[in-house]
Amino acid sequence: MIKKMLIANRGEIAVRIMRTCKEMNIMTVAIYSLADEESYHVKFADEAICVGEAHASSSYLNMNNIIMAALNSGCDAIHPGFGFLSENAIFASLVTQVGLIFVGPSAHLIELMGNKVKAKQAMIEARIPVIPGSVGAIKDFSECESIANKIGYPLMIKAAAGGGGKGMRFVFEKQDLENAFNSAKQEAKAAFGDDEMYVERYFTQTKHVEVQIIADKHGHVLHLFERDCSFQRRHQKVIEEAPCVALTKLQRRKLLSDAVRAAKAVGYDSVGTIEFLMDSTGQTYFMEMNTRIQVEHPVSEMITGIDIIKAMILAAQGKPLPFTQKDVVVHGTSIECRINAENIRANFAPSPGTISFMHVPFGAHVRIETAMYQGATITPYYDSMILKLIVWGQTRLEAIKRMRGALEELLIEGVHTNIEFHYLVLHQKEFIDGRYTTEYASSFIKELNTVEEFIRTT
Amino acid sequence: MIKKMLIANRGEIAVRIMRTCKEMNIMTVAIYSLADEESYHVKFADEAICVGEAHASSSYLNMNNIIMAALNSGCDAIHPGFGFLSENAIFASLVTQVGLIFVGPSAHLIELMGNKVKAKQAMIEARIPVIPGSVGAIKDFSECESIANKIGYPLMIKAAAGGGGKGMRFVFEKQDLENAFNSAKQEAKAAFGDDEMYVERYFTQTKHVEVQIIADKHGHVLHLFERDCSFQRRHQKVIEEAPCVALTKLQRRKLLSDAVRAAKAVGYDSVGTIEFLMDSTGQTYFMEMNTRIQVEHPVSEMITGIDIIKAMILAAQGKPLPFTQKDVVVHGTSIECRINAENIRANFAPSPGTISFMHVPFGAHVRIETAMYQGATITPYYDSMILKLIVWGQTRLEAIKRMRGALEELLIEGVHTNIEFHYLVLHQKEFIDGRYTTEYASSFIKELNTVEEFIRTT
Amino acid sequence: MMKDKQTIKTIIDLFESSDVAKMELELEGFKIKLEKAQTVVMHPVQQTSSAPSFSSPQPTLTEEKSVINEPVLGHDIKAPLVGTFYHCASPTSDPFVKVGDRVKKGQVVGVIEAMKVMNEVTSPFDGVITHTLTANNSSVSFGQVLYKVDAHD
Amino acid sequence: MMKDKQTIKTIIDLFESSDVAKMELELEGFKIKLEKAQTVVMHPVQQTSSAPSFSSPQPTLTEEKSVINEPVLGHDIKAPLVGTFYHCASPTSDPFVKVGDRVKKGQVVGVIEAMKVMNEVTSPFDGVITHTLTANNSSVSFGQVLYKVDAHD
Repeated sequence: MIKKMLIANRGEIAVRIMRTCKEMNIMTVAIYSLADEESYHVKFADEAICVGEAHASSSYLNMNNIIMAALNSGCDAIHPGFGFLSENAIFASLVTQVGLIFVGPSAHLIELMGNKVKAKQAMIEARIPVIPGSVGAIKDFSECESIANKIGYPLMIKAAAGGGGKGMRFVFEKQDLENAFNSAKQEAKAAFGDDEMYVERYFTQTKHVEVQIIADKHGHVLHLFERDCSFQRRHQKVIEEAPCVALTKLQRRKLLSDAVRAAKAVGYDSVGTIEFLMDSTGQTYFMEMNTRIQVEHPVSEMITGIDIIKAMILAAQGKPLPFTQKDVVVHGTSIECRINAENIRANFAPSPGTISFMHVPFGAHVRIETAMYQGATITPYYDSMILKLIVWGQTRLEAIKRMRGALEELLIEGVHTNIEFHYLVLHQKEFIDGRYTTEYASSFIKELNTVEEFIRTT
Repeated sequence: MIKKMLIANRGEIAVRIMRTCKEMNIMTVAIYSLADEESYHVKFADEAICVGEAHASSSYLNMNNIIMAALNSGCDAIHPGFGFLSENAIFASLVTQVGLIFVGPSAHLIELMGNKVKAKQAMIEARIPVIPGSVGAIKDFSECESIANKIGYPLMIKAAAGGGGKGMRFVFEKQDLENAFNSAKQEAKAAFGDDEMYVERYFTQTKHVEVQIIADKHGHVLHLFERDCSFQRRHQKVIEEAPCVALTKLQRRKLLSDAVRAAKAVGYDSVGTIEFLMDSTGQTYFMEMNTRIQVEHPVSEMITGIDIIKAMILAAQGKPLPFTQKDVVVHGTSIECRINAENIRANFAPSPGTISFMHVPFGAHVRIETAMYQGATITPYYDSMILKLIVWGQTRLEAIKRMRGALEELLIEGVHTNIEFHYLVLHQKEFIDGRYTTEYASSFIKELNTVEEFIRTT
Repeated sequence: MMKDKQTIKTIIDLFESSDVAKMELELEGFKIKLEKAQTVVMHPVQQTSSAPSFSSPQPTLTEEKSVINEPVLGHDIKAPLVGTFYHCASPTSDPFVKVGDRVKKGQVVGVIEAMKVMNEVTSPFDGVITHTLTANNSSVSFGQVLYKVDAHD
Repeated sequence: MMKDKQTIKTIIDLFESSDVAKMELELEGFKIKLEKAQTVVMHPVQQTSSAPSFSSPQPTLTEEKSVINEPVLGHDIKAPLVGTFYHCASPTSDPFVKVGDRVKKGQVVGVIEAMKVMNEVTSPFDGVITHTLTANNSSVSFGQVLYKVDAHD
């Protein structure tokens, strides 16, 4: 039984985890950087230990200091939250080596699923559909060509070391393949000194759908249904919802059983998420697995009533899950808006500062996850999230309307926020019909900018 | 279709109603007294109209001003909330007479159920168990004696005009009956100039259990299960929960079917609550019906997911209920703590004042209903409620622990509050096992005072 | 030095009893700078005590109600009930009063129709009508100012 | 100089007994600047901007961290990592330093054990140890003050 837990994180997720600890009679130890002395998670915990400078590499990523803090304060477990060290296999195994419980999956699972090539291979072995393409690097153009012939067009060639679009080419027709391959390879060599290449089918108009997995160390693997996280700006999720309204019954059944099968295939033993890409025909492909709790987990909690953090802690203690798949029933719809300190008029630039006034919406089925309070400061050192605004509704339309009302009530002053942006999105036909793809957010932002430009110049 | 509604109330219930109006695309008009100019419900509404002085009789009870405000602002409906004019049949019929929709039951139902004698008679006709005793006044001692023989002891003799314990006697043995009857009658005559007497069976160790009813104008009557409101101080509910853990399956089934039968018998056509007294054997007796929304309605919303105010508005518009009894499923447990501005160390005296600091708990399944904000003032003119803190849990124990955590997080400064008192109650064995009776709160308060006395004198 | 001490004390006393927050003083070969403990600074509190408004999702606080520059000796005749306010007894008749008229306490200055009943509004004091603030045939709230009156003859 | 000292004392006494927060004074060949620690008055603002504490359900704000009366010229030797702090190299050996000892920049003043590794703590400056603030064999946070040093000879 865990009696005292160090939460190796900050902000709302640290507070979120501590709330469940409180309910489970687990004492909590917060860690903080010098920039976070006045933070809510520090006040909230039973104890708090400073672990380094403002910069995360000195504090929230400082494995030695964090583990020493846990040992010195008499903790028997560490919860990594998300981000920071949550998907660091070395940290997970260090925690275990010093005799503490790591609240997350076994280190080898973090390592396996963190390695794109190995994870893809494992999925192929488990006969889970993956995005068609090379598994691992391709030797030469002839291998590229033969894979291309198999998977069809359009396709994407990308450098293993790639980033920022460098060493990447989209190919729409066979005749362009060789040129694209060679120029991408050359570019990669020049940019990264590494010309290992991959080739993969390229889909447009896709949805990002993910399945919440809960497993224990006794081989039980359950799903808490799926989330639709297709509303993304630059690959950052902005709005998430559960369940995904665009799935047919049949598609959902397949997706959920694929996800559970995938988790079982690797012997998954904690809370995690399997992310799928859904093409315009409704076919879903494994993208990756997140071996940690996710920002958007509350929407799954709202539709199932299950405390995912609690399940995670129980699993880490070696307890069998206290419920079975048939106990997990979907009830209504939940939506989450990530309210960030950012200036939507300055290309969503982060807007750190002190919250001089804060008023939050109350009432039925409105949930707020935050570590902010009136007078708190959003420092430039970490992410710009102020709070997560989550609503539940009996129907998706009820949830949308409730979210609009909640956004109207939410007042934050002292920093720029994206509240207004969310409010606009919640009124778009495309959002309301629920079929929006991962391309929608950027096209909507472009539209907003065009309209503003138009207004400014006329 | 209602397009614009005047909410003839103030405080959290006014805001609560307006939130649902917003979701239903109904414009809202607030009314306020001169003391409430800065109130949240005034800011929240689309429009606000001052209807009188601070004193309720000049403002929130001022029928003419309220109805004129509705007419002048183009409303098509009035929602009375609770308290004030909510159970005033004259007001309900006035509203209807000027062509507005009264969001509540028909005036004749308010009148019928507001009259104790008529209501009891109606229940007897419907074969609903009522508290054994006289229906209406008793003529003389011989009638008293014959009823006493039928209903048994202990029993209670009380004056029809009674109040404050005057003209009231508890009789535990037959031999004391005549003396008690005569002295109570004499006392009533002297105190009220009216010596009409009732006699009723007197139960000790009872629970207050009530059933939430939702009905429409098409003869559909549903229940949203029961609430346990036994934690009362001086007949004021302090903590409510749903469902009632002390009921057996069989007792619950009977209670719910009695309640629905009772509402059907009188042709009930809106939202209402039937209050039952449950004796120590689990037998339930009709006490009274509240023909309005109740303070504690959120706990029923939390366990069923149904918006009761929405149902009430739909029914008032003449729509048939959009769900049937089998759609109403209980999910978990919900508890509500009424956080009041009162000084528990000064015999719970109201503590009006300005809220200089307010921090509320967030997180999963915590719901707050309030019209207060940091800087708001609790005036001495109305009730002392600051907010309703409501939690939901998969199990009752989870709900209790969540409530404890929420109470720990809740910070209110500037006025005395009963937060600490709630926190203590939530830790008592008697509360936790859920079998506490309506006598428990006062005995717990006595115990607290004794302990404090002991600490102070040693 | 004793003289200096007395001077400094006098200056500090002066400064303390004034509403001045900062002070710099220079005499022959003598210079003093004084600043009071920060009594102000309360702006954030001010913000928190004003209630938020909700008409737009854009975070904006309610506008401060603009303080009307009342004539110093002005008195208000206010609506005693909610209803529709009329300047005159019937559409064809003259208004009860107009700006510049002298009114007596108890004199009828308007009518408010509520619940199909005409309720006379009377002046609570003697004086001269200086402003008519509510239009004919308009809805009035309780306490809404109908006329401003210069009650000081 | 003795006379000046007396003057300074007089001025300080005067200033302290007043409600003045800041003071600058210049007499012939003499200049003084005084400012009070901003401890008071800020309560309402302080409340809203300081985070709430949660150990008890009774609404109480976190205690103000008491302002330590630092020696004017003091410097801190702080823990560079989280771990267990030792005054001495082994249980039987003498402490590295004690109050009154003169330390050189780079001199070892203690050891922090973390992850089974002994990490030497060195003084970042020359000076004299004036206070030992952390007990032997105790847990230390990052940045926790271990010693106070008078670095101004």
